[in-house]
Amino acid sequence: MPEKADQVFLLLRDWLVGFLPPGWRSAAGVVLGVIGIIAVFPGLFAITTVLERKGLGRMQNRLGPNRVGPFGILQPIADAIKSLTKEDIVPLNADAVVHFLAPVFLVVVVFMGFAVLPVGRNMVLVNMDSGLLFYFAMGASTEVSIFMAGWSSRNKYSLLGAMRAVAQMISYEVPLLLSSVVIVMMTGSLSLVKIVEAQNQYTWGLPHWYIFTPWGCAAFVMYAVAATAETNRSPFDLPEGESELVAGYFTEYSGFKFALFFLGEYLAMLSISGLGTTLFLGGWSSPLALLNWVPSWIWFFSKVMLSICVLIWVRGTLPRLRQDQLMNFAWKFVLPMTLLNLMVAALWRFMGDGWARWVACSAILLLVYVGAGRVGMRREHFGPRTYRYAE
Amino acid sequence: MIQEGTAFTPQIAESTASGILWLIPALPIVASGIIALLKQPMRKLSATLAIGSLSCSLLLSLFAFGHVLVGWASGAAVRETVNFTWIQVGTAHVDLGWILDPLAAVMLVMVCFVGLLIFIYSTGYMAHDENFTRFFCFLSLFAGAMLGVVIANSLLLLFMSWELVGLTSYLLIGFWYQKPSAAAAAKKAFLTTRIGDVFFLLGMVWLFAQTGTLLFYNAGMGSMEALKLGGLLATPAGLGLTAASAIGLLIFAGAAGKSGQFPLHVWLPDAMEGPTPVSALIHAATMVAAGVYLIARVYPLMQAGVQLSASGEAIGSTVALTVVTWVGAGTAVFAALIAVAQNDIKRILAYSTVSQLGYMMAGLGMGGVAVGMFHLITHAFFKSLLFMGAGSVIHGCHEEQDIRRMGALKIDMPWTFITYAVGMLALCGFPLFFSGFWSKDGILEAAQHWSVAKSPFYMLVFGALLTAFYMTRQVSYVFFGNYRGHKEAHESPPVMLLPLVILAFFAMALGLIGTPVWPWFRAFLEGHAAGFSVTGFSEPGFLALMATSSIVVLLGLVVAWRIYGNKPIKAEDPDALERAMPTIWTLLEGKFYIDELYGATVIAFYAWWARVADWLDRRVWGGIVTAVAWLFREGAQLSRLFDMNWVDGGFDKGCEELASGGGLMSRIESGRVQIYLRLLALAVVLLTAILIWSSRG
Amino acid sequence: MSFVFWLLAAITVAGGLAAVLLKNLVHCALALTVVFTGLAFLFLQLDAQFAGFAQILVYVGAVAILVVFAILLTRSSETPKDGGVFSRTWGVGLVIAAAVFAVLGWAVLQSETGLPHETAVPNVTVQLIGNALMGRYVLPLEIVALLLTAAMIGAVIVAMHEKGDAK
Amino acid sequence: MTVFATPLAGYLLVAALLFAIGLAGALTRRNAILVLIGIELMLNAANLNLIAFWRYMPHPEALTGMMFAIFSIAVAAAEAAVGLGLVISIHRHAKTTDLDEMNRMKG
Repeated sequence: MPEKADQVFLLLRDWLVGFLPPGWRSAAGVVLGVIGIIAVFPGLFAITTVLERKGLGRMQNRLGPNRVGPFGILQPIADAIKSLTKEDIVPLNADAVVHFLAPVFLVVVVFMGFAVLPVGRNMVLVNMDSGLLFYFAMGASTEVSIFMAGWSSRNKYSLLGAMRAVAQMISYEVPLLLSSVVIVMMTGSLSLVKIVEAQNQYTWGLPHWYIFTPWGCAAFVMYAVAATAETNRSPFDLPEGESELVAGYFTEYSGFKFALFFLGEYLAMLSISGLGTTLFLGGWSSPLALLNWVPSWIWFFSKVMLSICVLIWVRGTLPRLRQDQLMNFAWKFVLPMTLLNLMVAALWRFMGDGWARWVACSAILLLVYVGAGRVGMRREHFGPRTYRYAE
Repeated sequence: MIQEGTAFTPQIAESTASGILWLIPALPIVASGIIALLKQPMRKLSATLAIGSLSCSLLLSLFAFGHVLVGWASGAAVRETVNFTWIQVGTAHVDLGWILDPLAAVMLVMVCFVGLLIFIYSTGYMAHDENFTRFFCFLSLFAGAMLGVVIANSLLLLFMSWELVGLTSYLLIGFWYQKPSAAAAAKKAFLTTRIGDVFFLLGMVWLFAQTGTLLFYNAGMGSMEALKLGGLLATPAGLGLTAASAIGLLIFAGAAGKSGQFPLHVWLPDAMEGPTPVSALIHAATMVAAGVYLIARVYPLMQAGVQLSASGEAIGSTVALTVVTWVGAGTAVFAALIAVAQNDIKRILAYSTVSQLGYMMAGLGMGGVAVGMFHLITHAFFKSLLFMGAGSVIHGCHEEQDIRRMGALKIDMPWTFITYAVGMLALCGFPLFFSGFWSKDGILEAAQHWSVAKSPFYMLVFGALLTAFYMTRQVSYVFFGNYRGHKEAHESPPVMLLPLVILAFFAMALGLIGTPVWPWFRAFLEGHAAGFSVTGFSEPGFLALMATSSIVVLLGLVVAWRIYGNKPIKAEDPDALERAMPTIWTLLEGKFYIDELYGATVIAFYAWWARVADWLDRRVWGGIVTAVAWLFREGAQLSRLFDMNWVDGGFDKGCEELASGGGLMSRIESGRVQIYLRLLALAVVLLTAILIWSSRG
Repeated sequence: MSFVFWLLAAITVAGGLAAVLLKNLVHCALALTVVFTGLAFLFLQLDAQFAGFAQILVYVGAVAILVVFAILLTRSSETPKDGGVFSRTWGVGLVIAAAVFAVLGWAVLQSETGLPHETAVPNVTVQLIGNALMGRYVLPLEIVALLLTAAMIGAVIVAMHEKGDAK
Repeated sequence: MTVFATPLAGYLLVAALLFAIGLAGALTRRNAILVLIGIELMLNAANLNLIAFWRYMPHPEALTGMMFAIFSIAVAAAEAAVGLGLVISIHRHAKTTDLDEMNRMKG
């Protein structure tokens, strides 16, 4: 019975596809999968928004949305209706075409990222041999759309926001990649499915998730930081810092396009936490061997939502950085740390089994992370900001 | 007396104790390295580092000591060595190594313990010095080096540490280098010991040449073991000496240099320019004892070739040992005499140190390792006690060192007084309750039974008398009578008193391990069981000996007390003895004018030689150099003329040609990228076309 | 010669034309990204997954952004005052380009008969590529790594404010 | 809809066309950045060639062409970085990115 519950969606798909002539089945299967993704994740997006608004409300000692529906849980629907019915304003001297293309492109690219995430046992749209690479390729492409949005709306806030966003995303893409490469090194494969399966083993009923190894843990910390920056979440939310530039690159957007941007952002958040879950938290594998009967997709989604909650918590807690601090942090701290972690992982690989490598690797990492952390985050590194134009 | 070496059942087996032995010197050295990097204001940290590392060493050495003790208790005398090859040149190889045997173990514990106490004491004494950190850096470097000397199993390693010790002593004597006197003293110490060390080096090289190894013990192949010693005895060295005794003498010269034996003693009193803890640590307890320790180490060599009676008693002695004895005894009396007429509290102690070292040497020469070492240990304790007491007196009297400007301090600083008194009695060898008595008795006994000559015995007895005399004089000057200083004296802080108390305790207690009733120490060193025999006292003539020495000591005390005791005197008026016999007094006060003698002979000669060399440099070599330089300059002039008139013309022509040619070519260089790109593209077109044509045909 | 290929080719070429012809440089850059993406998909057509994704990651993610940054930093997005975005002697350039194309096309058509026909799809896993990179091609890899480092540092140095330069 | 005897030829022609376009851009535009864009186009055309040959020539598992392409992508990235850096610094000094005005190095 648990197997059935686990594979319920696949069974459903096959049953539906069964009605079609054999030639079309595979294609139809893919289509169904796409539909599934397009249906599920926006749903999660809706949940996330209300979760975030209420959570932040609690953290800031207020109620948050509480009018629409019981406890305001129907708020997202109201928002959707509102943003769909709003007038769509395009600035007079904006670059209309680009201005239109930007949000569409963003959403498309973000959705494509989900194609390679295994959301459950055998539940992945395309089991690509180089899935991770694909994911990062898609992630990189979002920058273009953000730039398009910022530049096309002919507004200095938008442009500044876009520039900041792009610079920040490029800077944090490097540590993001490097911290994931560790996992690739260990699994010996870029395929996310393989990565999850590599983590889906147990000793004494405890899972072999990568976060439970020294290098994995370190990489996870760095990944978390980089991911937060990559999705422009606070404390890295300079690109849309309300206090500085009205709403960053989508200042000039309204109505449906604005909604698309909003959607895109939250989807990016979901997908990047999905990737983190896949890489470090064992994807859809259950945290305890004896909980294996619980359907795998439940595990995946609960992990994702958990990390989303952490993101919300962080947003409610930390103040915003300054641009130069951001950059310093990326290049002078996070990057070297990930590189070091790479070497430690190599060391781990070559020390072979046994407790020795645990001691050695954890010792190195602890030493350097704590020590370098203290030194690297000293005050003077965040001195007065200096600007560089090419005037 | 029992033969060392033979009594031992050498046991090379590696044990953790000997495995980790190297850590003992390594820790303080590392600590000093770290301290050297610290900034000046980081006083606490540096002190903590130094003390911490040394206490770790102390623990380790206690562990090692315990290991040896256990081994000894179980019958097998421990001698564990760890050797390794340092340099490999062809077939010849120089080995280093360290050793763990009773001798080393005892020394380790002593050095660490006294050193630790003195470190603690210095935190108080140097509290106001702005170079606190530097001081501790040097201090713990010294400690490390000294421990290195102790554990060395290779004459070479020992020599390295030996030199390191010399260096640190130089640094520490000259610690207050602002004072010209201190700087001079440091230099003097360095050079004087160097003289000894040169001989030492010679001896070492010779030994290596003869035996091919510098290891002391190496499973029968060491230079201190029967095999090689036999070889040494076989080879004659001229002057009727065997190589063994010749090398022994050379090494002893080195020892004499460090331990301030007679001709080379001059540096030790001057070394008192250094801070008092330094004097206590280096120039009383440890470094100066290094010489004695060295002799003890190479004792088999010194003793090689002595005939033995059936009972293992040595009949007669070797040349080396005889020399050691005579020098020692001579120094003992000589220094004691000088000490009588000194007025600087530390100088008196310094000379007494010299004379006590003489005792040790004599003890080694006549009585064997145990006797000398026992006195070394006890002396280390009570002499460092005395020095630290003196330090606290000086501290209390606001850096006043002249005993004529002190007095009546027993009221102002009672603790210092009590401990100092204990130390003084121990040094005098007050009967029964003080360690000095037993150790000195051991030496006297050995002297009494010495089969070569009797006069050393009498010299040493006389020395004992003098010792009692000058110590009493000093004490009564310092602590009794009326206060003759200017500023009010005050007691020192507890951090300085605590070590004093501890040392005082040991100055009394240590005697117990060396009484004839229970000669534990000797037994331990010589590796046979320690028998407890009440009959120890009633050995033939021993009671008489004890009586004599006690009487002598008491005599000295009484006489001195009669002369100096509790008299209200002024700082200016001359010394009682001086009134009695002025000529001798002046001679003594002038330290027999040894320094002046050296100044007139050796130093004068060197000065003259330096002048000659200087003259040579200026006139002869300098002249040649200038001449050569002139020649070259002229040559250069010539070639320059040649260049200007002949070569350059040709070059100019060529350059003009090139320039005009370049002008022609530069037409193409329009400076516009796209033009170049076009040319490139055209080239591509042409090449491809040609390719295709060729492929078609 | 599938339909997909033609479609992709058309998109790519159109993007290329746009990239060189459009007046506004930012539009050019965006067209350039179109070209890059099209090429990536062509790579996928050629069963070169890894190369395709690398193409997107590097070109769309990095190079295009770089170009855009450069455009904005040098304020060359607004068209020059005198209008013309083409150089005075653009005709010559065009002719030469045409010549190059003619020659290349000619070459292709010449050798077409000799070209190999449809072959089986090579199954090249990322594993294989990785092994090759770490094995046979490790030296070039290292050199490229060095080159990239040098290029990065060089670019920073070149583009940085000189402290001394008088403004 | 087969125009050519082999699929390879199609890829080659597309590559050639791209190359020509890039070259034209590099030759005719005035803006330095656009010249760089043209060069990028040419590089990509070359990459397409390499991949195509890798795919259709014998022994694709030897990966020669593929590796060539990957390395050339890396090198292209470096080239772009340095080139744009140069353009920026030139712009700083000459206050222009117009190549017609950049002829200060004429001989």
